[in-house]
Amino acid sequence: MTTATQPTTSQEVALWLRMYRQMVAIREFEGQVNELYTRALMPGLAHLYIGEEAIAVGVCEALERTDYITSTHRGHGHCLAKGASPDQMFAELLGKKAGYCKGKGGSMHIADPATGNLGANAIVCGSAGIATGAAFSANRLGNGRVAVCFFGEGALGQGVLYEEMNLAQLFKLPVIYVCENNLYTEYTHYSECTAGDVLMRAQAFGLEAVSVDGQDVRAVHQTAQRLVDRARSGGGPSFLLCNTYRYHGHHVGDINREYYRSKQEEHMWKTERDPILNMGKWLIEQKHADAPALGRVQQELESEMKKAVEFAVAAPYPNASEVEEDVYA
Amino acid sequence: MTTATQPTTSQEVALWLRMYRQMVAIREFEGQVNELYTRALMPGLAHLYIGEEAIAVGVCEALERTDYITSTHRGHGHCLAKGASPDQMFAELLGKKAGYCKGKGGSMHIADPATGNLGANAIVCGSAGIATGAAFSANRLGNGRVAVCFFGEGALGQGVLYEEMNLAQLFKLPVIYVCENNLYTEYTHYSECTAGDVLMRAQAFGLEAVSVDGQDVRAVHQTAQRLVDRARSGGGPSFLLCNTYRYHGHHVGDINREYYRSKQEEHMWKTERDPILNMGKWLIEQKHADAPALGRVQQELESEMKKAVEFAVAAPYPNASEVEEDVYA
Amino acid sequence: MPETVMGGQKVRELTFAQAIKEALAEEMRRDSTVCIMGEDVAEAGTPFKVLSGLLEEFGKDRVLDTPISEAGFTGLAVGAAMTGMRPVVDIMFGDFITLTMDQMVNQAAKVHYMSGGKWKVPMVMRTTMGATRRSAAQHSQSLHAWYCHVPGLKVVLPSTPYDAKGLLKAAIRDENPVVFFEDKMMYKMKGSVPEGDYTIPLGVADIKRVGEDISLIATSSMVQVALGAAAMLEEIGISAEVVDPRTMWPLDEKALIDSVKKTSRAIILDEGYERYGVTAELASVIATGAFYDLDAPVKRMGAMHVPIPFSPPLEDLTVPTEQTVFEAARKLCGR
Amino acid sequence: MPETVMGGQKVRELTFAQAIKEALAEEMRRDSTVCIMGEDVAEAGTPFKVLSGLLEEFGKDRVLDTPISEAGFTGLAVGAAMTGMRPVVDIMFGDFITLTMDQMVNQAAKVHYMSGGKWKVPMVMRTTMGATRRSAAQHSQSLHAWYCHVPGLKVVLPSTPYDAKGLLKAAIRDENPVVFFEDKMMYKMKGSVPEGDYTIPLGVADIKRVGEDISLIATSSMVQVALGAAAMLEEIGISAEVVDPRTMWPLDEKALIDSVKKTSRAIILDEGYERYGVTAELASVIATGAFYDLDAPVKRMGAMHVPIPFSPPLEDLTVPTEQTVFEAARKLCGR
Ligand SMILES: Cc1ncc(C[n+]2csc(CCOP(=O)(O)OP(=O)(O)O)c2C)c(N)n1
Ligand SMILES: Cc1ncc(C[n+]2csc(CCOP(=O)(O)OP(=O)(O)O)c2C)c(N)n1
Ligand SMILES: [Mg+2]
Ligand SMILES: [Mg+2]
Repeated sequence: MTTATQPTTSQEVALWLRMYRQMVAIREFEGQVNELYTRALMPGLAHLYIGEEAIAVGVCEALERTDYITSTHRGHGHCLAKGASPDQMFAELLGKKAGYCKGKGGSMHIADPATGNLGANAIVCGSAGIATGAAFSANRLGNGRVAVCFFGEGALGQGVLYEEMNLAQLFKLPVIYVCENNLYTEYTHYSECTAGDVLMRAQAFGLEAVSVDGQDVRAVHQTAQRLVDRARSGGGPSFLLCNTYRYHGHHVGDINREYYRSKQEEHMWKTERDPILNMGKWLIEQKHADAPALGRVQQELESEMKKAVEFAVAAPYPNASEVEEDVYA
Repeated sequence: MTTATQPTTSQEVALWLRMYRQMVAIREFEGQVNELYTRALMPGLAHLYIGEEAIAVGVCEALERTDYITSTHRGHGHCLAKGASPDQMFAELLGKKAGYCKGKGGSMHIADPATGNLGANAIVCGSAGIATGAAFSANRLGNGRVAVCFFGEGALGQGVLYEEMNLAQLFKLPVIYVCENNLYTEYTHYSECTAGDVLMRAQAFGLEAVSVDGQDVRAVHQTAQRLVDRARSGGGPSFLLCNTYRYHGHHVGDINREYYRSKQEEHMWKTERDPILNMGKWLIEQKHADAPALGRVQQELESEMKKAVEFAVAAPYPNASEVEEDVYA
Repeated sequence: MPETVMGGQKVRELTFAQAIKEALAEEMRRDSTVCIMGEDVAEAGTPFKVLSGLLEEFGKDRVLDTPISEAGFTGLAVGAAMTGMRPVVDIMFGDFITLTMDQMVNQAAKVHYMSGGKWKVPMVMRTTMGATRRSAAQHSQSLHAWYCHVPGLKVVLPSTPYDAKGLLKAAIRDENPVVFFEDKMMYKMKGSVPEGDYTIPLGVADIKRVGEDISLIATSSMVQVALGAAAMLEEIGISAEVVDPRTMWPLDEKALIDSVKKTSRAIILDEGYERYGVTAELASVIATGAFYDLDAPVKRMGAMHVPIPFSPPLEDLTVPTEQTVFEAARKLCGR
Repeated sequence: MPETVMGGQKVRELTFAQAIKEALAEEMRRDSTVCIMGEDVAEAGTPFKVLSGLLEEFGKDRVLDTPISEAGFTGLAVGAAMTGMRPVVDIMFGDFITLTMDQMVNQAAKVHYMSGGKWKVPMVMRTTMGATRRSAAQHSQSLHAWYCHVPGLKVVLPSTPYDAKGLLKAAIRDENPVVFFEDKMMYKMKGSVPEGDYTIPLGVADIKRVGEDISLIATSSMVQVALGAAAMLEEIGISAEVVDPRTMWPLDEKALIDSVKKTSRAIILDEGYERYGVTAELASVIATGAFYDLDAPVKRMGAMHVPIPFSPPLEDLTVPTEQTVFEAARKLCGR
């Protein structure tokens, strides 16, 4: 990614190590979520981001804290990458009062104004409007912010995406549509749902559209940074297609997957295309880190996540009286 | 259009003369509609097709009677071109029992199973699903039919259009999306509403997409015929962009238009780009007709339309009891 | 505009449309985050010419023509409202709210609650309702009942120019998504409207006419119908009270119930489809709240359960009229 | 599947989900124009596994996976229904009908009327409803009231496997657009279902339990809640009748009114939001139809007027339970 002519700076190294750490954080977080589900401690379901960590991290590292993101049902990675605290996230996942949404939102609706997180959304493509609107505000208020709309490739089926891209381009809004193509929409291969050419779907509305290897965090980051800078400097909306894979089922309960995808396919991605493994290997190769150091990162985060889980498990539920609060502001 | 090497056949000449006649029929029909409005004989409003006749005629002449069309608020031309009778159309416009829809539909909802007309639609882009579904039926039932979806370029703003194109391409359906770009959506220029590239919007979903001079009926017909043949033989959906102009206001009551478009612009289209004038000139040049013959066509149709109006004006309204009929089949 | 003075404020006769525009213009002057977007709202000032002049005063940046993308720009407004703007979206015909249901119901209405009170959505959707315009089934519906059903939304149905101005200003200042339904047939109706600032709180009904024998509880265009029927009833010695809830949610239940407790008879009038609509809720609230005072069942009068027909003689049958309300009231009073 | 014989037909214990699938399979065998489309309906057989096995029997041409385009494939189904097919569309969560409102309301519901009776739309939309699944505000709503409000649509809410099969077959054979709401929490509920063909006419209520003192009029999942409450009430000497309208439109008003005329007290139970919802219509129909027989106001019990919260202890408060219904009934009966 860094071209041969550019010498590596210490900021760059710090960024790479931070991105590595953030990816591990997400993976450890999600590991605990799976545990909570398996141990029947979590109400409902959750959609794990494992395998896709490089996208959230690569993109969010290109953003300021005040910049906006919108997220999806598979949203834990985006939240964490944008700076959310695992304590409050786990508390939310368990429906506890200490959660980001006082337990009212759950896994699919974590939102956090402090980190510019406009909220995860359980309607496929449900936040395209919200992200575009946040970019509209940024533009009108002149506060220099940028909005990123994360969505799975399943959202390409929803017409509202095209309405929003059209509006964003007409109004020259600082919004980046980040499509995470993990090949499946629930239990159906994306090629069954997606005719034509994905990038062209954005280009047709005048957006700059690029695709990137979603398993390579440095590639994601570099491209995202360019599009973010472009948006911030008035260049308008763009579309970033990230090719990726989810290792687990559509949700934690989706265990038997052979009817829609093969174990070999899963194995290949996990062993050959893993964003953390590959980034780790590269860091070691480049001598920016050694294996024990990376191992420590993993251990630290594992124990951090376990503590966060403990906090959440011990935290109290909201009071009954709260059910009717927050309906109206 | 006909290349120099092909000799003109008598069928071709008959087709050209028929298309000329059909365009005149539409214009005379619409002239009467305007009259009815001006004389306060028509309830509500109507959207005139004057200026755009070549599209409905060129496309519908490429269709069989059993093929399907869907139409828009500006739908009289499509109905007529597909074979509707002016009597029943005027009766419908006046809310009379003898109308195509027993007076229940009015100008914006004329429908006629006998001519494959699935109905005009007052929701912008409201019939994209219906047309695609008719193509789906044709495909499943194997009856060889084709469906054409007419819509104004304003419909490009509606996301459902992209959902339907995606579905049509995935299912390889025999449907042709015909976009009539008359430059305005009500009172706003299309460039204010339409980012990017229109043809690419269809190509991005894998459709064959072509544009044609919508004021040249032979060009429209020839291209439409190719796309219809392609659809009928299993080639899948396509998109036909026709560049055109409406001479009148958005509806009959839209008289003062200078705030959104200039008189010069209107004048230019009416004098230089008129589909009937230009086709007439060409027919005379080519010696397929002479001026008096074309004049007779106009006179015949004018008097036919006047008679149809008389029929409709004299026809009775539906009975009060009918208001609750036809809600359920 | 003839002028008088009322409570220190100049009062003019304005049309309903002028009152709406005045409310918007005043709010836009007061608060630079208020903006308007919709189809043909700028140069054209909407097909109903309600917004004419706003573009000239506030410019293209605050009065925005959009593509024909009801879901798209409504969604954009949700996000804009969350992040510092106070957008007002214009949905030309109320029939097109079908296209905005996801943005309004799954997004706008729920953002505040789902985020545990952290994000707010101070936006207004202005749209229209009302039949008898010879516009047929897809341009004549009054679909406000759907939004009334949804927690997180507020729903306003003004019936006079005065109310329209005061309620719209309150709606714009509200911190929640508010849907504001304007009857197309009322745009030219005139009424007294004070100059300058005033708001009408959402959730307070208004007695449009005091009476003793029967309560006509009416929304939007039906308020005028009720007043007309009340005048006819007076001639035969029946004194009708006309109560306008003004906002469907929050709903001033007490005012409705108190009126019926006094009169012991009620007709509910609303231009939406009668079945599973606004009339059902209001009738049910009253049948419960005034249970021991009612002398007859609450009568509901809404739009007939048919798609609105184009043909004028048919269309006129589908909505309550002064005459049909008069007759129903007379019958209910046992005359 | 344990089997018995009932009126000459073999009867098995099937789950609600199996009954739905059986109805679909039988209709698909009977009529080659019946097809199914929706997200993840083919190999996956829906996330609820309701349709598992249909792909194997009927193939990809009749069991179609679609993109995530609720408006798109619903619209496609409208056109297909007009031109010779009988499509059944699957909208995974009832919350997503927000995206289909234009296709269903402005198109499907109106085509027959607007065309003066010339075109028909024989399609079925199957979708889900019901909370308490810890799925939060966008996956827990019961929005059927919206469709009930729309002339031209029929709306079915089955409450048992037996009803589900018979009503779904009737819906598929109906010449009109029918929306069929299945409570997600009932898919695993078992009940007796005859083998082979039978239909239940749309518009006929069913008395699920005969009683004398109070009528519990309940829809969908609330029927089981009502039956549970009725059992509790029996223990304190109150005899409750449980009436299931089964179809919201057409609505069997007579059956509801007759029951309440007999018992003189009524509670309406429905899982949709209580305000401006199904409970309002049914309560209003009864308050009018049984006006002179009611000993107490009709009580409504629906979902609380809040977006459904995720947190289990909060979510459980939002919908009626056997206990809350029991208490309300006891109070209504003055005990
Ligand atoms: C409007 C809507 N339709 C359907 C669903 C059900 N659903 C939830 S996730 C999902 C698949 C999403 O696939 P994709 O967008 O690729 O995201 P991924 O799960 O692969 O990250 C579907 C169909 C939904 N939540 N919203
Ligand atoms: C969903 C919807 N939004 C808005 C309208 C109001 N409207 C009617 S026609 C029209 C403009 C349509 O422009 P275009 O599609 O270009 O067709 P044209 O009138 O130019 O033929 C609009 C906005 C509508 N009928 N339906
Ligand atoms: Mg995916
Ligand atoms: Mg146009």
